[in-house]
Amino acid sequence: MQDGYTTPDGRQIGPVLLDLKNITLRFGGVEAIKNISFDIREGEIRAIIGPNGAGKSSMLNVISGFYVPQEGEIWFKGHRRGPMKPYEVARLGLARTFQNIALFDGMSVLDNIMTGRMNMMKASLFSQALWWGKAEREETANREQVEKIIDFLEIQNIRKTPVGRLPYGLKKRVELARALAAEPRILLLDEPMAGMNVEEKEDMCRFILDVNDEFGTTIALIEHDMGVVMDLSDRVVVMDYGRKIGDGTPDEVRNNPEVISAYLGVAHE
Amino acid sequence: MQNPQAAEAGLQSIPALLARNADRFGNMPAYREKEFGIWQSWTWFDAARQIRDLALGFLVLGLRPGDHIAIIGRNRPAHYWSMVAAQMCGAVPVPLYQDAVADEMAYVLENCGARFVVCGDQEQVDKVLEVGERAPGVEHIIYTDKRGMRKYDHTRMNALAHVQAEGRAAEPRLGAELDALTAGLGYDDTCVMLYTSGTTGKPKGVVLSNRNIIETARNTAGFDKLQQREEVLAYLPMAWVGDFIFSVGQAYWAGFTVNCPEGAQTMMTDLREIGPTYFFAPPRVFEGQLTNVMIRMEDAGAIKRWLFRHYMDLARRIGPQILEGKPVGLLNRMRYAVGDLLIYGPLKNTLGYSRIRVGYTAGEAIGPEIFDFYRSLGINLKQLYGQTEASVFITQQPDGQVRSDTVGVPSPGVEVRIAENGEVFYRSPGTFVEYFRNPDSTASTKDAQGWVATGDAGFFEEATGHLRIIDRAKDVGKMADGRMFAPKYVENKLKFYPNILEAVVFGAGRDFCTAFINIDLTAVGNWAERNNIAYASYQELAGHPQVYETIREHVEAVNESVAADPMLSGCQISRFLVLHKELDPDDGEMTRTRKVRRNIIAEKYADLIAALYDGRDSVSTRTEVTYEDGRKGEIRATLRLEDARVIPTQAMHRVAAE
Amino acid sequence: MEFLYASEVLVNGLMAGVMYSLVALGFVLIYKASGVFNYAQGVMALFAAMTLVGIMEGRVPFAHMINAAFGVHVENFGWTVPGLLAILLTALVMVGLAIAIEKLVLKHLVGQEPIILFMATIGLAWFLEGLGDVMWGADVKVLDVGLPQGISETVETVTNNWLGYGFFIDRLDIWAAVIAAVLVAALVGFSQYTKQGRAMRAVADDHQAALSVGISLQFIWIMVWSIAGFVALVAGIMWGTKSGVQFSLSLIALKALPVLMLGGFTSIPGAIVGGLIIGMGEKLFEYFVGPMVGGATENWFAYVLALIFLVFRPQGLFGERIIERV
Amino acid sequence: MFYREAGDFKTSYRDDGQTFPIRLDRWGYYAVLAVAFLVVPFVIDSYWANAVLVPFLIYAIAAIGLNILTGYAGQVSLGTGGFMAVGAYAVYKLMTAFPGVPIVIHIVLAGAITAIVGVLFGLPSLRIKGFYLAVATLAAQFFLVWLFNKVPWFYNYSASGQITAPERTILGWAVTGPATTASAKYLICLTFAVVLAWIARNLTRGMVGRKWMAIRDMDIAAEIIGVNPLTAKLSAFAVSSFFVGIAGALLFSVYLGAAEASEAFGINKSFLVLFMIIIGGLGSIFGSFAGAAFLVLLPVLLKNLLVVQLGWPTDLAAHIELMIVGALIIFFLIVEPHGLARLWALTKEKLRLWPFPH
Repeated sequence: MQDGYTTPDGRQIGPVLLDLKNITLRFGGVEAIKNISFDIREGEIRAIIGPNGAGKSSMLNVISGFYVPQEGEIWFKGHRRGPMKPYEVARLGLARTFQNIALFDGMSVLDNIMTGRMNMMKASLFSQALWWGKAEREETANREQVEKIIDFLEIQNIRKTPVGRLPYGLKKRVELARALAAEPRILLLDEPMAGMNVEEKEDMCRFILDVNDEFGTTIALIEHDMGVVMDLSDRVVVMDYGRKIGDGTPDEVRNNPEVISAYLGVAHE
Repeated sequence: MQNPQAAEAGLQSIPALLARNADRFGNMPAYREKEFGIWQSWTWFDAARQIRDLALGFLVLGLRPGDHIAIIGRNRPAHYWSMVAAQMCGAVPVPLYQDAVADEMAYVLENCGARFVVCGDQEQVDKVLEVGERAPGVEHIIYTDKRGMRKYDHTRMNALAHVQAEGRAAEPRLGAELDALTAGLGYDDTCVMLYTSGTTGKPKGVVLSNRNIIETARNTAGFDKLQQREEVLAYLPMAWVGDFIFSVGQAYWAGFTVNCPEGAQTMMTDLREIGPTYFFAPPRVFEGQLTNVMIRMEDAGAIKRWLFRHYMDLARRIGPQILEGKPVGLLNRMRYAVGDLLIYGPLKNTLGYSRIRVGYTAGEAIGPEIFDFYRSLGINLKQLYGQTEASVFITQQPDGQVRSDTVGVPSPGVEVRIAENGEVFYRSPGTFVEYFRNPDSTASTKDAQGWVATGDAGFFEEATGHLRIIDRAKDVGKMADGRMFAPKYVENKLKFYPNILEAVVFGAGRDFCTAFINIDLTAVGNWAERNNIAYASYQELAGHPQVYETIREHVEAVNESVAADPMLSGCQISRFLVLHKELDPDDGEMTRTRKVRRNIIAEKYADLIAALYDGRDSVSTRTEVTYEDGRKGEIRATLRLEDARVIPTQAMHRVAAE
Repeated sequence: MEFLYASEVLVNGLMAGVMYSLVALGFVLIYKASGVFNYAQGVMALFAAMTLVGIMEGRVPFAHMINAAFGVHVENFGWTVPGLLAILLTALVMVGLAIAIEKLVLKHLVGQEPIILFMATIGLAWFLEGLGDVMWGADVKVLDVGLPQGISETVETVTNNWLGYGFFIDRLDIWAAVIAAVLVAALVGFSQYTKQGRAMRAVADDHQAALSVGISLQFIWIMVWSIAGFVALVAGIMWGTKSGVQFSLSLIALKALPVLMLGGFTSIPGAIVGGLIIGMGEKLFEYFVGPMVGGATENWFAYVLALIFLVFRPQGLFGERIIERV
Repeated sequence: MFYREAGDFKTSYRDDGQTFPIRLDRWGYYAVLAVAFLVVPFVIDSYWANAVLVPFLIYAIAAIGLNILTGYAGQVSLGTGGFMAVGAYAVYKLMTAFPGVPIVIHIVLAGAITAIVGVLFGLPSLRIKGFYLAVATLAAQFFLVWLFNKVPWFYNYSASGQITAPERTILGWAVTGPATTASAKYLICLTFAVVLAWIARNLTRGMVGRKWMAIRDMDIAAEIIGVNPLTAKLSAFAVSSFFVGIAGALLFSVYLGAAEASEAFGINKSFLVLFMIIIGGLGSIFGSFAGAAFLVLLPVLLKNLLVVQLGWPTDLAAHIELMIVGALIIFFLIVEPHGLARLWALTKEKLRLWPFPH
């Protein structure tokens, strides 16, 4: 499967987009990630699962450049990614959501989503100060894009509400919208369904699939509850105590003894 | 040719009107739709452009004159465009109810033999696909909203935008052909076909010609002096004739702007943003808004509540007069002006009615206090009486002669006569051509001279010449002494009381009338809480003496107003009971549209009716009920039967004398 | 010889430094216990000193205002209060102040972001400054609780005999340094070895946990603010005696801020070391660089030093490292 | 109550994004502008100019500046006084060095110079946060004031150590110097205030404003989704200081006419402006005006009450003012951390819902 594969539901998956090689991350003495390698392919939905504290979030933070691993290489679109500041990584086309929602509470839903498009807006400070020419054109143009996403995620009626006032489920959706607004090559979702009730989870699933389907966005997501992920993702990486204990299609993973024991282990705790 | 200037202008079809508007009101707004956070707008010129592209696109897809195009979706400019585009190609648009289930849809699609279906979104497409072989005629599906459509097999499917693009490309090739087709449209060619949601039996396709629509539009637009600058909100089902008249007929005739809300759930906010100048809504909408206002005022502070009460009283006294331009004292006018600043203005504003010049309600009877509430605020709300077969308008109320209990005078160009059995007949330029592929029912409804039976019973008031609708003709009966028995009329009067949810009146062939009452659990429940009356169940609350007391007051009040009307005075309620369970569609006691099934109830509760007439003052009964989950159960109850005071009238004396 | 001058300056700086450490300690305690960064500390010192003078001289509180309001002319009760008693009374006043602050301000700001609390203390500072002036009048007051003043001959002679150069060191400074040192030791001891002290640190580490084991936040806060008030009082006495009781006193006391940034807000040893560094640093800088730039560099040296320092070590000398996560 | 929003709909994002989306507000705003420019100048006298309006406008500018930094970008600064001093001394040096150049240009340049200084002292904000930064900015305050006191070049070696504004004119009207009329002072300040407020509004509703707020609300997340903290924070410092600098320049050249660093631009100036935005409302331009108005009027009122009415001594009134202001700050922080702006917003909401409570 060097240049992609075809999913059971007939979607064509492209070549490797992001390749992580032998990543190791330490905090002081603690090894949060132990020599992990896996890849993410163009257009696929890739899941990283594992019990709490398995190092999933750390992994995501490594990908999004917030943590710099002590060892290992990160290859993006066939080029090795040197040490980068998080915002530089974002500009490469990686957008993400956060496990405990990281929206800007002082701003309206609309403004929050607009922040997602900051890298498409290049008007000079001067132009913005006078609200003249480029600044205004950009504002309108990008607003149009954002409105499409708002429509797509069905959050029209809360457009102007300050995010602080929103219920949890909607916040998650707004955060997804903000990430989508960046038109990312890879969309990183950190526990998109954490703390949601059943309907909310179903909605979120639908949106994730739609995103991947409508925009063909590559998606990497973290979840600790196995059920949701399995019918969502094309390939799954399983982590436990910072190690990779499984990698493959949902079925392969499901039948992987090590994975089962890891999850049973959790069940016993 | 009844409409010379229209004829001369060659305005004999909707497309013709479109052309005229595009050239006369070129850069005036024709359509707006709330989408992506703002009101996307199209001038008449843009609209003409869009529609032409779409029409050409249809031709490209092989649409032929005489074909039917079904349109299923919420009110959107694109959908109105598809209808007009279809007409340009000489085809017939057939708007369908978007909430119709696949089976109903299957019947209609099969019946009209539509080759093309325009669907609003994935949901509708799925329904049409589900219909599949049951409507073999369907060749091609065109959808407006691309969402989720990517995966579908597109051999027989296109996005509306693509169709338009195709059309634009085909302009040089097919432009001339299209112009020819459009020019060929005659005044008596079919304009649109609308299916009446038949309460009984299968829906019937009502064929309306350009003449029907344009004449009606012209007359009624003149009647209310509709201008080009009017704003309407198109939110009622496109399959309903009213929407077609308001949002297409009159809109194209007068050239005003049609605004489409973002969706059902945002309708109220959108209404408020647009602030239409010409507005139609069924009574339940006004009722809902009024209740909402009252509830919200409950939580207001004392001062506000006082202001509200004070000025609403004032409005009730002088508001209507001011609205009708009757003389009102200067002092009162000034007080009203203050009220307008403090209460009426803000109220109208929050309801979105600040700019209304003409508002109509129809469909069912509207409660007098609801009606007066809006009138007293200075909103020119009027009633009309109509039906699909008449292209809506049969009668309507002229400015200055508005009352809650009449439906006005015959609309311009409409003749109305009352048959001896009280049934209302009409004849007008708007009278439909025929029921599609259904000559018998056409014949049974419309006679050779073009008179159409409405199926409603009513009479003209001598004094005012206004028509008053009493009831469905078939429900109007005679009492033992031959006086007219019109249950619906009385039931409606009863139902205007918030405490009364439903009422069923009996009396056909009897010598006095009796009634079943259903209390409104929310209203009465509230009242009970406020007077801290404890109750464990609906049944217990319904049986509560104080409840009976209130209901009896209502009944007697109704009796008074009924008595005021010599023709109907016989229908006063002499005895009544409050039912121990809510009438429920699941038990077959009402239709899904919550119309009471009089006969079924009559036989199901025969024992209660008997008791009402044999003078007992209590009766115990057992009733079978169906729960949400479909299980059947039985409830036992002992009901009290109450007498209500009736006002003696001449009629009664006469009867007594005989 | 040059070296000896320098070291004399150094010793003086050291003395001042001890005072800084003392005041800074006041900050650290409050900060650790209540997460409040108390900008009002400086003004508290001023207020304490004013109150002390007021009590000693038996001034009528709010005399100024009373006179204005009722056209009377009251100034003094006509008695004077001996220093120690006055100090005791003032200490009580400061405790009262602490209680008032807890009841009127802190209690209502629980759970606000630190920066809000910080701004609140700035408001507090203004209020206290105004209150002090209204209560005791804005005139520059002379404070003398009987601390020895003037150049200490002993030191001079001793150093002279040893080094052939007599150090000029103010007795007051020596006293101040000693007292401050003792207090510092006492505070450290208190926070390390007494029950309340441990409770205090428990609160600092984790409010919830502290509450759950039944430590009353109110009590802890009142306590630390009282301690801070007491520290302020001592500082007030020292600086008041030295250079009169006036507004500038609050600015001197404010030096504790950069001290903290240097030492790290959460670290007691940090406060002490930071204090000494700043004390010596600004004296030396003034001594060597001051003349070239027109002097009075003490005004800003401490801040600029702390600023530059922070850029390279944001958490300060002894502060815990900040690990950011998402 | 007075709002009639039915029929007030938006057909373009331009309309939707405008500063006053509601028609009534828009009209109100234009009305205020009209009065301010066309009526006030003809009725204003020197008491109103000097005691109320001119200081109000100047402090409003400073408050907007600080609000951009603190309210929008979340970087607390206690160095406002120092930066105002930079503006003042910059404009003084420019006025005296290039008498030919129009004063307006000098004032703007003074702002620019302050911006540069601001960026310099803003650099630490990249490493330190919250009140660490607040205290760090005190360094700017003390150092700058000290600098202008100690280095004679800044005050052109004048014996008094003061700087005094020479007379400069716009279109023949004196706007600085003793000959300046009340209305001239008022008009130039008003013009600057209006233009700068408009600019501030544009910036804060645009992308740069969003970046500032993102940093304020959640700096780490902001960086991860693509905000470059360096440019975001420094731009905030630059713009903020630009405003503050202009305020300082006007304060000295138009209002005071003569100034001495530690007197006019001491640390209490910093706090005064900080209080203005706390009382007025963090993150609100309207709030900046409201706060400025409040703290400019308060002493005037107290003076009238205590000194003029009750005949109390002035210094006592001043001390009481200190107490009141201090107490007010605490009060607002406890009761309404978003200040007058929020109160205004709530009232407006009530009026829009009238007669309904919600």
